[in-house]
Amino acid sequence: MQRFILRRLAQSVLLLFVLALIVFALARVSGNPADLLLREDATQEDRAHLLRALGLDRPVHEQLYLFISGAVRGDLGESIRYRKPATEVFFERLPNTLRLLPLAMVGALALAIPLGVLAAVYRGTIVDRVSGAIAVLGIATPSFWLGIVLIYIFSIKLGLLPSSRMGGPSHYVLPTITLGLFLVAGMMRLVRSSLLEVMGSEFVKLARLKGLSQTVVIWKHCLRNALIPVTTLFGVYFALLITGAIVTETVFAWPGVGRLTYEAVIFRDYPLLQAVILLKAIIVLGVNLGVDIVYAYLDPRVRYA
Amino acid sequence: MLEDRAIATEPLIRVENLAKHFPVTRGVLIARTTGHVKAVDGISFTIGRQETLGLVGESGCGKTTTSRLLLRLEQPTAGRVLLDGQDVHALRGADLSRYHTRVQAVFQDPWSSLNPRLRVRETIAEALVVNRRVTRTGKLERVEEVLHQVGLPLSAAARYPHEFSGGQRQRIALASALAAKPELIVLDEPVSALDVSIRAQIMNLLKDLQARHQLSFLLVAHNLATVRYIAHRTAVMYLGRIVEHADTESLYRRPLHPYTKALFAAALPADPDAPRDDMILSGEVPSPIDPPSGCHFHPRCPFAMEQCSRVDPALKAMTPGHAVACHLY
Amino acid sequence: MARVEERIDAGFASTTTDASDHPRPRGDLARLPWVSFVIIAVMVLVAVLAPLIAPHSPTEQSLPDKLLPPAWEAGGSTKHLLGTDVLGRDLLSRLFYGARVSLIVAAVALLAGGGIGLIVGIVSGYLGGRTDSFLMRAVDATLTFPTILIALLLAVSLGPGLRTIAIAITVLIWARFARVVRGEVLAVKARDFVALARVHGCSHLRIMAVHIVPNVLNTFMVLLTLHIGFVIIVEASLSFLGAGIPPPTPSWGQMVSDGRSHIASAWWLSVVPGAAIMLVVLAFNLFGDWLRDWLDPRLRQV
Amino acid sequence: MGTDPAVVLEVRGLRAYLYTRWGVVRAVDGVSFALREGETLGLVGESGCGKTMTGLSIVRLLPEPAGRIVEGQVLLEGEDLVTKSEAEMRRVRGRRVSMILQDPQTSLNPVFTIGDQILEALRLHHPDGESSLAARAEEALRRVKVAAPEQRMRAYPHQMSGGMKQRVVGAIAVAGEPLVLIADEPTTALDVTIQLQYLALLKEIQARTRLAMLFITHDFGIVARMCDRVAVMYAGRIVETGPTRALFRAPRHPYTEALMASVPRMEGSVARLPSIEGQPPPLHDLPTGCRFADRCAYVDDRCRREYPPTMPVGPAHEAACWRIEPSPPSR
Repeated sequence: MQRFILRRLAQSVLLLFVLALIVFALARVSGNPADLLLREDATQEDRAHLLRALGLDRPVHEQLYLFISGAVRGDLGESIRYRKPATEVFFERLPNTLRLLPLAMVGALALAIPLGVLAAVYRGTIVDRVSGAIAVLGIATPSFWLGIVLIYIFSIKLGLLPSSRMGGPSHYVLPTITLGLFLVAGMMRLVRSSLLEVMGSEFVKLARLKGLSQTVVIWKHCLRNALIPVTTLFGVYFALLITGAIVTETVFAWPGVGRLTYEAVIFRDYPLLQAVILLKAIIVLGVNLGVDIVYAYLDPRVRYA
Repeated sequence: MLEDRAIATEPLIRVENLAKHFPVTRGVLIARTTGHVKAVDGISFTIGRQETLGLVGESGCGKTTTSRLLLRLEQPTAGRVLLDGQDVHALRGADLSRYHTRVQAVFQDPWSSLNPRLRVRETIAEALVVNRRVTRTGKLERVEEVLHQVGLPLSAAARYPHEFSGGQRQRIALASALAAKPELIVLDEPVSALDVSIRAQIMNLLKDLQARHQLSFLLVAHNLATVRYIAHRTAVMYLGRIVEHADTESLYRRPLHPYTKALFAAALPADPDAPRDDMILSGEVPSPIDPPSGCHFHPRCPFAMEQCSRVDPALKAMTPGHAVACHLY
Repeated sequence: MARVEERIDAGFASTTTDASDHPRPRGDLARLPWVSFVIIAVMVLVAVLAPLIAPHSPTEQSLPDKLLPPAWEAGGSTKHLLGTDVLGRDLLSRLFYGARVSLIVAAVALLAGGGIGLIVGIVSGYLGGRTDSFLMRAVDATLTFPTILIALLLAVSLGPGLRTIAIAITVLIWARFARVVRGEVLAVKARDFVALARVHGCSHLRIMAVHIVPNVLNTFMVLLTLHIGFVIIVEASLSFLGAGIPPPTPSWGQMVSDGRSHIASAWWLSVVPGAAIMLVVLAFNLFGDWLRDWLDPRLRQV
Repeated sequence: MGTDPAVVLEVRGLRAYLYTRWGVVRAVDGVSFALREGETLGLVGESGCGKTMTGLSIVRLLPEPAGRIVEGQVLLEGEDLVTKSEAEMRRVRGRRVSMILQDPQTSLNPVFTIGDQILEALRLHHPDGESSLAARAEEALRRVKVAAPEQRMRAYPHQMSGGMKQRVVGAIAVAGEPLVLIADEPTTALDVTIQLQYLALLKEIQARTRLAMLFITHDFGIVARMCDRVAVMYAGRIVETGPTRALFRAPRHPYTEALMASVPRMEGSVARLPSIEGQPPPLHDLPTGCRFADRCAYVDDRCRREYPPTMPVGPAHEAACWRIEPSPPSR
């Protein structure tokens, strides 16, 4: 078990390194990274000064060394827009995102698992069809658009909920729905299909043969097996949420790291963007490591491998 | 082909001390070998022309691996498979191509052995197209010939596998094995996936084809009655080794090895009044990763002696054509 | 006819056979989702014929006509059926031209990403061993990583444009294809006809071309169809974030984004193109679902 | 006949259909038989003849939503199971009727220990204290001859061999001391030497508990060894029923006769096996007359027109064929 965790950890570090290489290389494919950093009205002297300051006049391998060693120390360059270290900007914004993500995740799970179970148990009935329709619509609706429509209906027309920025509990309603909906759709379909698969297996028949009721069989025997694929995909879902947060926070002017990503793109703030990417990668990899551990707990076949 | 026939005394297939050990590895990036599954562990036998050798044993005894070694689907760890005196695993180029026409196979599951995307005629002609230069008409003629031989209508040629039942599919598989006019067909459980009422059809067909086309068969099967019906000689395998090897008649009339006896006793005759000389073995087949010392069978053997756990018994000929590897004899 | 009842005792499912071994259930072709089919056909037609049928130029500005509501709202005119945007450009015409962008990006990205995924999946599954474990590690890494960040990075470093967005979406989807195709290849490889092909003396190339690829093609086609909607949404999202096709070329995502600041006064600017995205994605997804059920019922949700 | 043990299970005119995308599959199409205390009845047939569906119909666990019992009665000690509610059926399953399934590899839940899965069955039947249950579970494992039961309780299914798993399944099946045990090809997935161990074990359990057993199989060897009586099934119907010895000595239905002749024997060699040509009719497209007509050596026009009635041919021996002269059963 410990070896398993250590191996995953080593893989994560390797992955981060590869990612850092990509970030490093992309900054250089389109020319000198200094040009990404300079404002449009910069002079030749400014440019030369910057090159020297950042070590960009040195050979590539030395630049790489500077970049990696800086990254390890937590120095990912200075944001052009905020004129502050990029990591500092990121960590200022992170708590705001962390208030939103768990809400959306828990909400999605709380909705998707019961709906998926119901759809599987009442397969082919109206329950199944309605939840199937919700799933199909949820997947087809672009979340940036959903956010705008929700704002139009609930803030502008009905005036019930605030349309943007942080604040009291009412500020959380629309962003959470926007962020969580497409997750609900995907998860629900997954729960339904994996539950149906498990329900068709022989051990379910055996459990029924013991005299257990359908309800006990589903919640005790099936769900645990059916949730294994959901757990394995938890990491993927988390990555999706991180992605979704960019759009959602942009729509609702939510001052989190998602909105920060958008700003970095809009203002072509390369140092900020690379910091955001690497730091988000660390978070995602950390979550994935946790998922692997939980997975090993759920499935004895992995635990004793 | 002529020079092959010259060595009339040489059996078609000679297997010498054949062994296949699969490494058991741990770790993903840096794999370490922690042991070997001794699937086949030094076996020898021959198959004559127009002869059927039956290979029987329980799951994990190495009979399927043996058949895969003969088909060049596995590389041996040690030993050789000789086809007319030529090492099969050393063949290259044109010789290899000729080998592929001489040795064919029919597998257990007819639902898995036909490519669903190919028409029946393409499946049947595969060995011809790959190994020989054939014209389109030559190919189609041969396909019609073999379809007729396995008792399928000629209209089957243009159809796809999903239009056929299990028994018909097994006939197609057989036609595909026959197309290149082989000398040896390896039959790996050819009827066990079929329905009881279909099995006799296929078994009879196999016997007819053997007589008509001078075929040799290696029959791998767990059903002893099937082997008795088709095979001329039978070898019994246990944990990668041949424990007894004899003419089928002699073996079935008087099995010698305690394992063979137990195996035969466990095969239930379809007769409510058959004598029940039950010899129920205790325990299960041990893991081939770490087989017992000496005679592999000794932990389950009711007649085990002290030397059985130390000394590995060699195959001894008891009567001409009946050999057994057991310290009792 | 192959016999259904040979499998009844096995509970209808067999892991060693695929859909094409079963008789097709009757009447499934008749259940073709006609509505989806029509929506897809209309979108393709509109995209192809945009220069002919668009009532105005999509980029022509006319400030006097700015922010006109759609024809059915008060103050709307039949000259601009869906109204105009803040620069007075005709929304309907922009919608038509936007369909082009969506389809071109989807086609390019699916061809590239799907193609790479297909090749990686086949090579990985067929060769197995270290090649397989290395490639699959790369696939897992790509799948668990929020790849859209890489797309944004590309947009900033390479500059936005069709090429950037095609590369970005390729990076985003190849792994999904590779993983599913590899799984299929493994399943096909385990079947006896592949071993028999080796017994027949087929070369590796022939085994792949004749015995493996045709048997994973159905799955691949289904996968391709199921991803069209996904790619359209990703393209729209990237455009929305300012990392898509740069203006003035109209794209649906960018239109939603542009209309966002006028949502209170001109709701149609955002709502209409967004609805178009949803409708089209819905149509493609339903069509893909149908195709999956028809061609490859074993392929569950990916 | 008055001294015969009591009938515990009687199936009368059972029809169970599957409503599939391919059409209505008439898997069980008018099946009747009776099972007495302490008796083993073999239900023999080829795959797809409906024998498994018959077993599942009795415990009312047909595949959902395709399967449905259309007609007939399943009388357990005189009570009809077909009309029982799901809640009532729950009290029947495991306690009065149990079933062993074919594949031990998938019969146990991979995420729970062996102990959990046995305890779960015991808890339903003995709602008393937890401590006595653990002892009972170990005892149940010991009865099916699982070595070191204390340790096996904590093992997961994937850590055991197929034979061991099937023993555990057996322990679960008899945990509630049922009257009837349905064994659906319980040894098909096992090796022959392990199969013999398992069959002996079932016999031993039956001798101890006077269990009535319905043994579903396609293997005449197992029938000869295990069963007191045999029912032969073909394309959804029972074509012949009789005492094992009588049926083996003198099969009366052409299908039984031909099938038994086509099975190769361990004892004595034959030059050529008589084989049955053709294949069974598809269950979703059955002929109106006798279902074996197309493959039968004695077929005539009436066979193709009308399904033959079941007629007695000897003591407790009956068959459905037009060639049988209607005569009163000899007493």
